[in-house]
Amino acid sequence: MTSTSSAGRVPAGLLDTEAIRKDFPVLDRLVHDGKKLVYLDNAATSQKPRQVLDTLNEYYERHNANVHRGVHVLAEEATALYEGARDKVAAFINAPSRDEVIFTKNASESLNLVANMLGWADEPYRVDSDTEIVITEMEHHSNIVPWQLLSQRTGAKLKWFGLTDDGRLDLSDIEQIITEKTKIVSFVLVSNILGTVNPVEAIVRRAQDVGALVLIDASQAAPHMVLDVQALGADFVAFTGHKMLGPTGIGVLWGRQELLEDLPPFLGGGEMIETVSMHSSTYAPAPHKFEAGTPPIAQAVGLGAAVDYLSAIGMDRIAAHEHALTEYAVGRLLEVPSLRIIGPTTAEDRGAAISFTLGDIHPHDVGQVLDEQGIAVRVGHHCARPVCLRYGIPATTRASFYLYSTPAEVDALVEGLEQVRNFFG
Amino acid sequence: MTSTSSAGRVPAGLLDTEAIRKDFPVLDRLVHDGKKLVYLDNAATSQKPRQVLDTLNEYYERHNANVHRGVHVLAEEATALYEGARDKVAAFINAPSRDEVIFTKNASESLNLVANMLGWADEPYRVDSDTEIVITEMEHHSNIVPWQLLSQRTGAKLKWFGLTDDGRLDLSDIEQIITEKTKIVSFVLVSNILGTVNPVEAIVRRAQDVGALVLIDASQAAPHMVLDVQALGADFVAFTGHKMLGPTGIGVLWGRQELLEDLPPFLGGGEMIETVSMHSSTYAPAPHKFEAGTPPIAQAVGLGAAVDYLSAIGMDRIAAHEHALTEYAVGRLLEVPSLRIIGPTTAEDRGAAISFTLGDIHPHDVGQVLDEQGIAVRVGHHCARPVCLRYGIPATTRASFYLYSTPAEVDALVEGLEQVRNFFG
Amino acid sequence: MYQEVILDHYKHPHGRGLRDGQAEVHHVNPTCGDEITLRVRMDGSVIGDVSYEGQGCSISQASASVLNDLLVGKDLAEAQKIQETFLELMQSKGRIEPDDAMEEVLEDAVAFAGVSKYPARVKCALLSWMAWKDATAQALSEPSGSADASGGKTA
Amino acid sequence: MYQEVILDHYKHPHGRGLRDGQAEVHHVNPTCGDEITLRVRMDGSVIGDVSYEGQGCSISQASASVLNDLLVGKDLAEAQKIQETFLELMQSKGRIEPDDAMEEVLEDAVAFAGVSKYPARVKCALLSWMAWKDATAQALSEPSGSADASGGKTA
Ligand SMILES: Cc1ncc(COP(=O)(O)O)c(C=O)c1O
Ligand SMILES: Cc1ncc(COP(=O)(O)O)c(C=O)c1O
Repeated sequence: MTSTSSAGRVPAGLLDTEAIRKDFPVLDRLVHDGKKLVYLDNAATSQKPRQVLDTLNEYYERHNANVHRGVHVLAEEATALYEGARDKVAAFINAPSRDEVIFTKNASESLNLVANMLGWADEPYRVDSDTEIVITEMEHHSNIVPWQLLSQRTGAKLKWFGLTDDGRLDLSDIEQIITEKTKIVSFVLVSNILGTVNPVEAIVRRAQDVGALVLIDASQAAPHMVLDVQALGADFVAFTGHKMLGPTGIGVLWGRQELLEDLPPFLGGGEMIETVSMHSSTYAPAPHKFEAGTPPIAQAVGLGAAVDYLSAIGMDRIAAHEHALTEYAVGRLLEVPSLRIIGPTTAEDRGAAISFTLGDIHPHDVGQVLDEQGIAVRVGHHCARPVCLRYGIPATTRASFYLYSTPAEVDALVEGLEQVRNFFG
Repeated sequence: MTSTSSAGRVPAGLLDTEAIRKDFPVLDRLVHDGKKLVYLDNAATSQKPRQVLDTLNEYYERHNANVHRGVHVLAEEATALYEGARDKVAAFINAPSRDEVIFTKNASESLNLVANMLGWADEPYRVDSDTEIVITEMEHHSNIVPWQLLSQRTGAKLKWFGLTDDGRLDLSDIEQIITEKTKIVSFVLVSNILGTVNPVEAIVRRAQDVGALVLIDASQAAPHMVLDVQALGADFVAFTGHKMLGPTGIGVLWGRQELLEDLPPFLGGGEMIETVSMHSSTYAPAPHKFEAGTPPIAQAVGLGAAVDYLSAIGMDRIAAHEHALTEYAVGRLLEVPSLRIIGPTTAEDRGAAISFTLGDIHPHDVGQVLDEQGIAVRVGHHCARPVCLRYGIPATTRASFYLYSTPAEVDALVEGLEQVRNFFG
Repeated sequence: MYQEVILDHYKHPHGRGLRDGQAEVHHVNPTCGDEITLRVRMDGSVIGDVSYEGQGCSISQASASVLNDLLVGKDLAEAQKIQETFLELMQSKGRIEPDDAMEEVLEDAVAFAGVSKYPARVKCALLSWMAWKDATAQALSEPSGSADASGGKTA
Repeated sequence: MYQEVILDHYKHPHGRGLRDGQAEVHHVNPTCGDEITLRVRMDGSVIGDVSYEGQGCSISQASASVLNDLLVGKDLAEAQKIQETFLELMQSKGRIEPDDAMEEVLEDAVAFAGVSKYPARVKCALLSWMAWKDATAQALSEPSGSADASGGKTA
């Protein structure tokens, strides 16, 4: 970890990781008898800075109360903090209105929410047996299974874009896939397994031409780049707090206001109503209409602190850091004999998650031997099994970086892989 | 707060609140220019002991990782902590199997989960237009709206038990309400507005006679009394973490294993699958089948710590404390001129939430003037508007107690109400 | 926040009761159950009468009484200006200290400045004002009275 | 956790390949994609053969090889005892230090004791053993082979 890169190229555009790492207590963790933790599992979940943890503590130690209905000090404060977090998230994604930001428990709930809304919607949004749903072969299971369920339950046809050999979407048949029958196109902005950054504009344009709604899964984008929902041109954008320095238990769904007004609610209960009688109920306006029950209050407040932290550094600078690091990592990994990157092999249109295979050594074994050296990577199908099927592999090893990742950690990974090869060679 | 009770009766069976209160940082909070906080809004949400906050911090500072799929140290630790929390909750409610404990985001999600499962289920569980759903007039909106939605979407008929004048369920027509057509009976164990503890056995027996499933909303029971799901005899039990010293963002659904096996999933996504292809997917066994996406990991771990804290004191002792305090509070409140308790006016079969009206002074004004004295109560319909309609009142003021509440706080409330009366008299 | 003026209006509301009007609306504050039924009678461009019935807290009741005082007899444009000023004050989160100019416009209604610090109560104070705005719009758009509320994207 | 014995079995698996049998099962470890297809041939009450094909990590592959070594030729009752002992060891979370008696029963399989400390890998080690248990149950219940899997409450 202390040696300079053996490859000798120190990438430009890096952040001051020495300063940043001081904010993340877990990065000092020693594992396996004193080995320093090298945390390269950021696509699974990020670590949390002191600032987020302090915010959580302060919430619980001073302001904790249920929101929205209280006239006492704590309830007013908790409500102001919770709704203030909504303002922060709205600003972070450049939402036209704060009321378009819905807090969920994770990205999976956000994606399911849209699928369910469309199943129960009236025309023109209703998904039924005469209509089609479009996804891609590189989706996370959380953007596949909800649509399979919706398709089974409504009779709508599920279609998808395939993948090219170099890990990109194959849009050559876009006119056949997105048609007049398509009601919704849902796709990932940055793949969590391949790292691919997808061409939003081409897909959105075609969807708009046929009058289909667009849902973008930005779970791997929101933590790593400037996310501007207006620039994306989509109708819904989903992401998750725990991957962007926030607590677990909080996700976001952004949706265009007029859609949120028109579409039916998902979960029913306290907070999401206007008035209830035993015979019928009316619903509060969005976002509350979609937030049944006591929301993840502390978690939203914590996500607000995470967004503050990210913004203070600057999402463009974070993206530049990760781009430089990814370029460096791709270069170094390709030097490792028998290593095959699954996904784009350059840093262009690519996020900071790099999946690979190492000869025929099973990823479980790769991961385990790396772990013994303190290096945390993820192994398996990364909740994107169709991608593994597509490339004819059972699983991959994935290293994924974040704003606190360093070239030295890349070097540690490469050295660790040498040890794996020696061990199983 | 320092004076002894002006009523002169110090209730027996109280806990050592002086020691307990030291664990709750927020209880030292001063509000409105130095007034000591008197927190009587526990039915809305409870405060959190230091032990729970420490557990959250330790999770984030040392063990944070995504669960279930990692081979690295942090992932193993996070998984062990998360699944360990499931063991703790299972033991706390005497579940026959840990696999019957599903983590959700709150009680509302738990209740909606069951309603949705039954809508998509096969026979014999399927709710459709030939069948009936039974609830009660004292349900929280979170146990009303999901069933209204299910009824609208399936055509099933929604029926309910009414209330007696003294705030109890009117079961006189139980044979007409729960019939051979009933598929599900869902009711609250302890009302959050009336405080009523409902007669589980009579309802469960009748439901079982006709082959209906039973769902119990134990949101106001789990924090306050021994909750034994086997003794209850229900098929599902829902509750929420934030009311029982746990973090926000975590709820529980317990369900009988064979039902969880037979019933369809709710949210689709990562974690809940066995295998996914683009064409079809199979689902993991319960509880994972019902836990799509990254779960509220830290929050589950925090709930585990809350359950440890409660168990160390003993749920029977907590129940005794609250019973004594409620008895004292009911007595003292009834001394206040023009105060009318909405709900049972004795402490028998009664929880520690007491709703009342004060002449024709609007609850908002009552709450506000109390707040100025540092006393936090809740005002409004408490997400149980049908109860307000039933008793012909727009809203109530509700004081609710917990293990750290004291007779001196009851006295402060009573004195505060005197000031309210002077002010608006 | 309970200024003497507010308590006075609460205990002795002005103009309470339902009288003739061209439009009637019913507004509810869902978080607390406060309700108001409010009628507007326009005499040309002048507010002829604002009559109301309702239940609610001192703030919502006093605010309706103050509204009646302030708006009845005023020209529509002036009334709208008063309404906007009151809205601005209520949304100020306690940050506006009413000056003489504002006091000139709002009269008794400046007593609500303190309420703006309590977000949960702001809705109470605004209930009758929002109802008045709504009813006035309806009265003016008579006989059609139905704005296009559909909107949305056609597939 | 990678004992020499485990690596040996991984690199030179015993009895790999699919041969005749009365029952075949296909088991998958959903969290990592390890797969095994396994056949059992019973010669009366003796395990005649356990043949298998699969893909997976060193632990799951080595474990299948060890299983083949240990169970083939054994009487069913004895094989079941071995399976249970192995299961117990693997579920011990590293708390069982295999003694001589256990080593007598498990032979090479005691090398997996270290694996039991890694919950994510326990499933790998057990994959073939669970498949064997399943296949054996099927082989014995031939020709019906279908246990009642419906269950549940009738309304
Ligand atoms: C009786 C009852 N049921 C359900 C709920 C809903 O719980 P949550 O808001 O945590 O979903 C509550 C609390 O708000 C409650 O008191
Ligand atoms: C691309 C993508 N979509 C969706 C998800 C689901 O997020 P969560 O597990 O927080 O619901 C993830 C992460 O697991 C992801 O990487």
